[in-house]
Amino acid sequence: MPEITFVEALNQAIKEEMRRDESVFIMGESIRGGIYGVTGGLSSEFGDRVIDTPLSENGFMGAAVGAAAVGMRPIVQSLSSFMWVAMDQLVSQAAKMRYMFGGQVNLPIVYRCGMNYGNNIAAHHTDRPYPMFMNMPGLKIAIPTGPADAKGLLKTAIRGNDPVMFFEDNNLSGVRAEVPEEEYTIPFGVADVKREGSDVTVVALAGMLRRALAVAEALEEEGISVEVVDPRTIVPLDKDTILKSVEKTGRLVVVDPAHKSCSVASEISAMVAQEGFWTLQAPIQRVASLDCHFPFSPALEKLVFPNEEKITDAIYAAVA
Amino acid sequence: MPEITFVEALNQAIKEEMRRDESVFIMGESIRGGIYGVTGGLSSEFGDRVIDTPLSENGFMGAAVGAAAVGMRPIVQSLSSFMWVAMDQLVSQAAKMRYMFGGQVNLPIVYRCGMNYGNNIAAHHTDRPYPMFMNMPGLKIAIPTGPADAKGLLKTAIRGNDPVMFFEDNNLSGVRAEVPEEEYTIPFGVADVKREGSDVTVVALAGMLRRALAVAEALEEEGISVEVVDPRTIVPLDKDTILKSVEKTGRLVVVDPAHKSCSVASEISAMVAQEGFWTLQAPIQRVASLDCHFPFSPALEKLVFPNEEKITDAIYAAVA
Amino acid sequence: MDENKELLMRMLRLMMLIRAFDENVKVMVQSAELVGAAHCYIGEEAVAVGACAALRDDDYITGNHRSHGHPLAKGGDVRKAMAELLGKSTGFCKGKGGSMHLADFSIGILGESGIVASALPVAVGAALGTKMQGKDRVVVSFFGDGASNQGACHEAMNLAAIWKLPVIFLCENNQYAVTTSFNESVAVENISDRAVAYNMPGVLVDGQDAMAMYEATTQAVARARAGQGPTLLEARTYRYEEHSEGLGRILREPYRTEEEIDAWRQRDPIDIHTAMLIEQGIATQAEVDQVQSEVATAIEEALQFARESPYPAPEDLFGDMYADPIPMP
Amino acid sequence: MDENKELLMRMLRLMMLIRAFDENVKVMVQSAELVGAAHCYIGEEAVAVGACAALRDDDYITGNHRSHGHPLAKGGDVRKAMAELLGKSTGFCKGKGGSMHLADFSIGILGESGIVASALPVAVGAALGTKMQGKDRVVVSFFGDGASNQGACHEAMNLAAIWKLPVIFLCENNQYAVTTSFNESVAVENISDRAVAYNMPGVLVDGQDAMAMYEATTQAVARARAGQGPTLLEARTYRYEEHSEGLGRILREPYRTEEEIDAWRQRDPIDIHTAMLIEQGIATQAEVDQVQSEVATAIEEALQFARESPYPAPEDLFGDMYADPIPMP
Ligand SMILES: Cc1ncc(C[n+]2csc(CCOP(=O)(O)OP(=O)(O)O)c2C)c(N)n1
Ligand SMILES: Cc1ncc(C[n+]2csc(CCOP(=O)(O)OP(=O)(O)O)c2C)c(N)n1
Ligand SMILES: [Mg+2]
Ligand SMILES: [Mg+2]
Repeated sequence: MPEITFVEALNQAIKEEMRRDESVFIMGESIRGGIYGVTGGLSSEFGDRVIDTPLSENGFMGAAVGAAAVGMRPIVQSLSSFMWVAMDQLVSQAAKMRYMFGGQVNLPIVYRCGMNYGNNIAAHHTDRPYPMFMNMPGLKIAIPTGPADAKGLLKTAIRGNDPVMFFEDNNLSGVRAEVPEEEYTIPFGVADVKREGSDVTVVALAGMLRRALAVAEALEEEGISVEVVDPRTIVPLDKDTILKSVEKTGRLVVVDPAHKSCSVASEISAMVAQEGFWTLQAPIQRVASLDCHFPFSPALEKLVFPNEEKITDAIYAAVA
Repeated sequence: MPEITFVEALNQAIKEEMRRDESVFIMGESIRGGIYGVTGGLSSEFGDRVIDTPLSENGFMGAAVGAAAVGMRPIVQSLSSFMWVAMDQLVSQAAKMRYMFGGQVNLPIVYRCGMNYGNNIAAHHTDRPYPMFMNMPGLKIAIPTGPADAKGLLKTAIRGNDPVMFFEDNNLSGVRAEVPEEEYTIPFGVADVKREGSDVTVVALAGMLRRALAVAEALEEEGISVEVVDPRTIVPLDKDTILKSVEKTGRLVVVDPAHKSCSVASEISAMVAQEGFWTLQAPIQRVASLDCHFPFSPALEKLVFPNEEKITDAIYAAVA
Repeated sequence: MDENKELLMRMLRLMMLIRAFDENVKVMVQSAELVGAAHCYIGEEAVAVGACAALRDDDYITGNHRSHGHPLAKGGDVRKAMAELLGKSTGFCKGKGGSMHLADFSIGILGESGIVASALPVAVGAALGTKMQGKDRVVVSFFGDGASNQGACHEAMNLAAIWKLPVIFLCENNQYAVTTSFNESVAVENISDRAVAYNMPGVLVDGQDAMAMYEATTQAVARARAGQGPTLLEARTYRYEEHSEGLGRILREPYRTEEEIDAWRQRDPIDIHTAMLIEQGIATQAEVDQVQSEVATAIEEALQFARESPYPAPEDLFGDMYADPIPMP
Repeated sequence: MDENKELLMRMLRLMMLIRAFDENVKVMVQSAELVGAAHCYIGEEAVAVGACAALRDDDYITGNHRSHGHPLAKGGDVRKAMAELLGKSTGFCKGKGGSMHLADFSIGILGESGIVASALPVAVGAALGTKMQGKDRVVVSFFGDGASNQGACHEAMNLAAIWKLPVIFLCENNQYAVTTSFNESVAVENISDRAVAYNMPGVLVDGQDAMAMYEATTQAVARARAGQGPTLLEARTYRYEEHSEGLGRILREPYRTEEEIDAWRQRDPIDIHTAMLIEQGIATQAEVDQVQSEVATAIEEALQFARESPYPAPEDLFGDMYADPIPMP
């Protein structure tokens, strides 16, 4: 299998799906020039199906809903921090429309939301808002943790018939890994046990998965056997795989780069504390970003989000 | 003590604070006419300090930030469902500004967010988004459960120096209860044990508190002693009172009218599963709204949000 | 009947139907048969009817919270509308939408939005989609004077203008947003003046005159179909009722005078259209009365249909959430 | 030195300071001394300097992501600006803001917004607040051509217009939003044409000419102070650099030509101002050179100050989150 980057995997998924289905198109700001990597080379192949928009996120993210409602399959590219501006269209239209109208309409839309953190870009550009969207029914939510997942999940998102918020951790952009050459998709709602282990379950999201795996390797040497679970999608959430893993290990650590309060780490903890309580042998540890904004200063920013040390400490606490 | 309604309590708080401090003003849509009750009679006393705005929530909720930044103390009246339109100003400006600018500016703003549900007003008007705002640092969040709390918390919110999201459960509007005649405020971050009990702790939010109390009364007769805790504010959250109560009872039920995934019920569950694990004798039960939109039909809507039956069942499950 | 007469009589019928529908809504709110919010369109019927008369069946519309009239004008089934209002499973949206969310996608009614101005970007997207598909459908987006002050309105108009999309922005300026006069919330004299900012035609139309609405919309539609882009129509109109039924009771201060309301009632859209039909010899009073009685029957039938229809079953609650279903979390 | 000369020389000095500051930023980004994003203002200096020269010390400004020039033009301390860029505790914002978030509230710099157009409603609110306080301060809000397409821009302008607030909306039309030409994203020829929609003056200004900026802003300020409401100024200008430093490397397709950039360099704002000073006999070349060398020294000092300043301490992380502190959850 060839090794490609996360960005290349996304680019491949979009290209292949645009070739397969004429109703797929992509829009966003300055994407024709390929500013953010992923869309490079698309406009020469797909012409008018690659649309540079004005700075009007609420407008064009809502336009995606309208286009989908009449039979198109829009992909929208943006950053998580720009979703605030478009929140009404995402919530009131994309998330609610199908239900409100009694299922009359399908809205096959993919909102690609880049996430920055850890690169000194300050509070306005470091949002990781998937927990908020998880609190709003109607949106499916995928969070790939590496190139192969990115490609397979994005293809599923594009082919599906519901609005999908697709969160791309930009810390993964340059990460390279093997990706199958043949056509494949990855179903939503199926978690992936990225590493088997028996002492403690670590559920890790987005860029944190790689860190969890690194910690697991290191702790192996200390005799701690860590199972690492990647939910891949949080709506739908594969509760069974998580519960089964905790049943085996009796201990749970959830690693989530979102702010801690009302995070996905909170949700998974709560779910296990309700549905898997009797299998738990220790307190559930959450390792999430502090409930503090991301400061610009390189001296401070690294203190806010989870790192290998914090993950390690949480695992120690869980197996103590 | 005189009995007044929730709406009257809010009106009193605003009036008293506007009298006390000239920099306090209020704005919102059609508030001079007193459309939503609370602001009735304000414009005749306070003239230009009661401002009817155009339908431009992002504009005027952001204008509140600017006005606060130059020394005013705005109160903004709106509904939770209209916050989506203004999300950028709430998040990027109100929540982040102080931190981003190194603490140079105080932003004493109160965003009053009405919440409707259970009154057949359909998906577009039934949001309860405080868990989302809890995931965004920088905003304090109060959720009164009755007239006396409403008045005391709102006065604290107005006098404080940070942006406060003040969620008003409109199901409480006409609820009448005793409110002290003398001046008082209620501090943020201090939960209130609304009822003492020994078998199970029920933490209940917003309009759910009354239902939890009713259930507690009923179960008393069955010999189940229910302690009912009202967090009053969720940012800051009084973890100690909750943890102490669970230490006593060993069992926890959290009742939250927000959607279940990534709710405050999830957060409180996760917090206790992490920090109070060893005191727990049973799975933590969450009673929240289903992860389903609120349908219009009276035949369906009542199935979505928590009711006394669901609370009762959860308590049974907890003490089983 | 010749084509022209047929059109004019259909317009009369639809205006009467919408009027009767909303007169019924008033009664049903008072008797608490209708729960939730209801915003009547009484007085504004010529706007939707005139505009929709200029559309093809496969054209699209979007509406707002005050949208009983829009879907009926577009040809929506009055029985399904009534059933939706009562939350029945036979309604447009199986009871999930209610008064503010009537939609029938099968005939181009892309739905109403309870969030003010929120449907405007959706309308632009429908126009973008239909254009990408190489079709010549157009989209009419109905919105209020209040809605015109939302950022979404600016973004939608600018996008439609730069992409030359087949959208007709139809502002129903009934002069108030709840109690707030548009003169206090819009800086220009006419909302149609704002079209200049988007380099599109802006036309002020008499919203009480269905024929004027029909003609202005016909022109805008021609432009849109020809690929020349959007138009902003401002229909000057008036609502006779309170902002929503029942609101009058909790209003502390009056925001408009009885004289103003009366003056507008003198320019009732149904009266104007009827007078025109009779004066021009197109229809007799008897024919008009006949339409009126047909409409009354249609409303009666719709009411009966709605009342006799079943409520959705509890099992239907989570259905319709997702096209590709998932387990409830 | 007479008052006029003093003003003109200060304008020269500030333009040179901003230019030198951003030339330094380029170098610091290349050497990775400066991390994060940096958007240079090179080529656009006359806009901020001309506009701020028309302001009093107690007037307010708001900026955007491309806001090194705005705070310096308003009188911000270059040492604090440089320290902020390096994330030091002596920076404007104690290192918490960085390049896109310079602010000094003590001299009316209400801060920059990394979210495009997001500062516009804030500016309107500052104007509302200052008006309610009975003061005669004005607010200048700097934003880009791209920002003009955001809904926030529409709402802000309309609010300022109906409330007659003392705001100057200063659109820096450097003709591109990243790679997107404003001709493709704005439907009218000039962004200032949109002022019509808000019943306020819209003025197109030569953004390369500091004096033209100064004069246009002076008029708008007079209007605002007199309680006559807002003005929209469009400064036609150009950025010489890429959208942000380092972006050039990942751009796949060119979006503007070398000739276009060269043509604009021929109209360099510092050259234009210098030529005017010398032609009109206001200053000699030696005086100009003197300013240039003072500026170089100031930048050197600022760099040294910034480099020698300490980073914020880990204990400072959670501070500044709340005015009335709470425990970290
Ligand atoms: C974003 C948003 N803000 C506020 C409301 C509450 N609201 C509903 S209708 C309305 C007035 C709308 O006025 P206009 O657009 O003129 O329509 P009209 O009711 O006059 O037909 C308001 C304020 C809302 N539904 N959505
Ligand atoms: C809401 C939002 N959308 C997108 C971006 C990404 N972005 C940053 S600057 C920029 C271009 C802004 O163009 P303009 O307003 O003309 O300012 P300029 O950079 O030309 O000075 C974009 C798209 C952003 N920061 N905020
Ligand atoms: Mg209106
Ligand atoms: Mg620009």
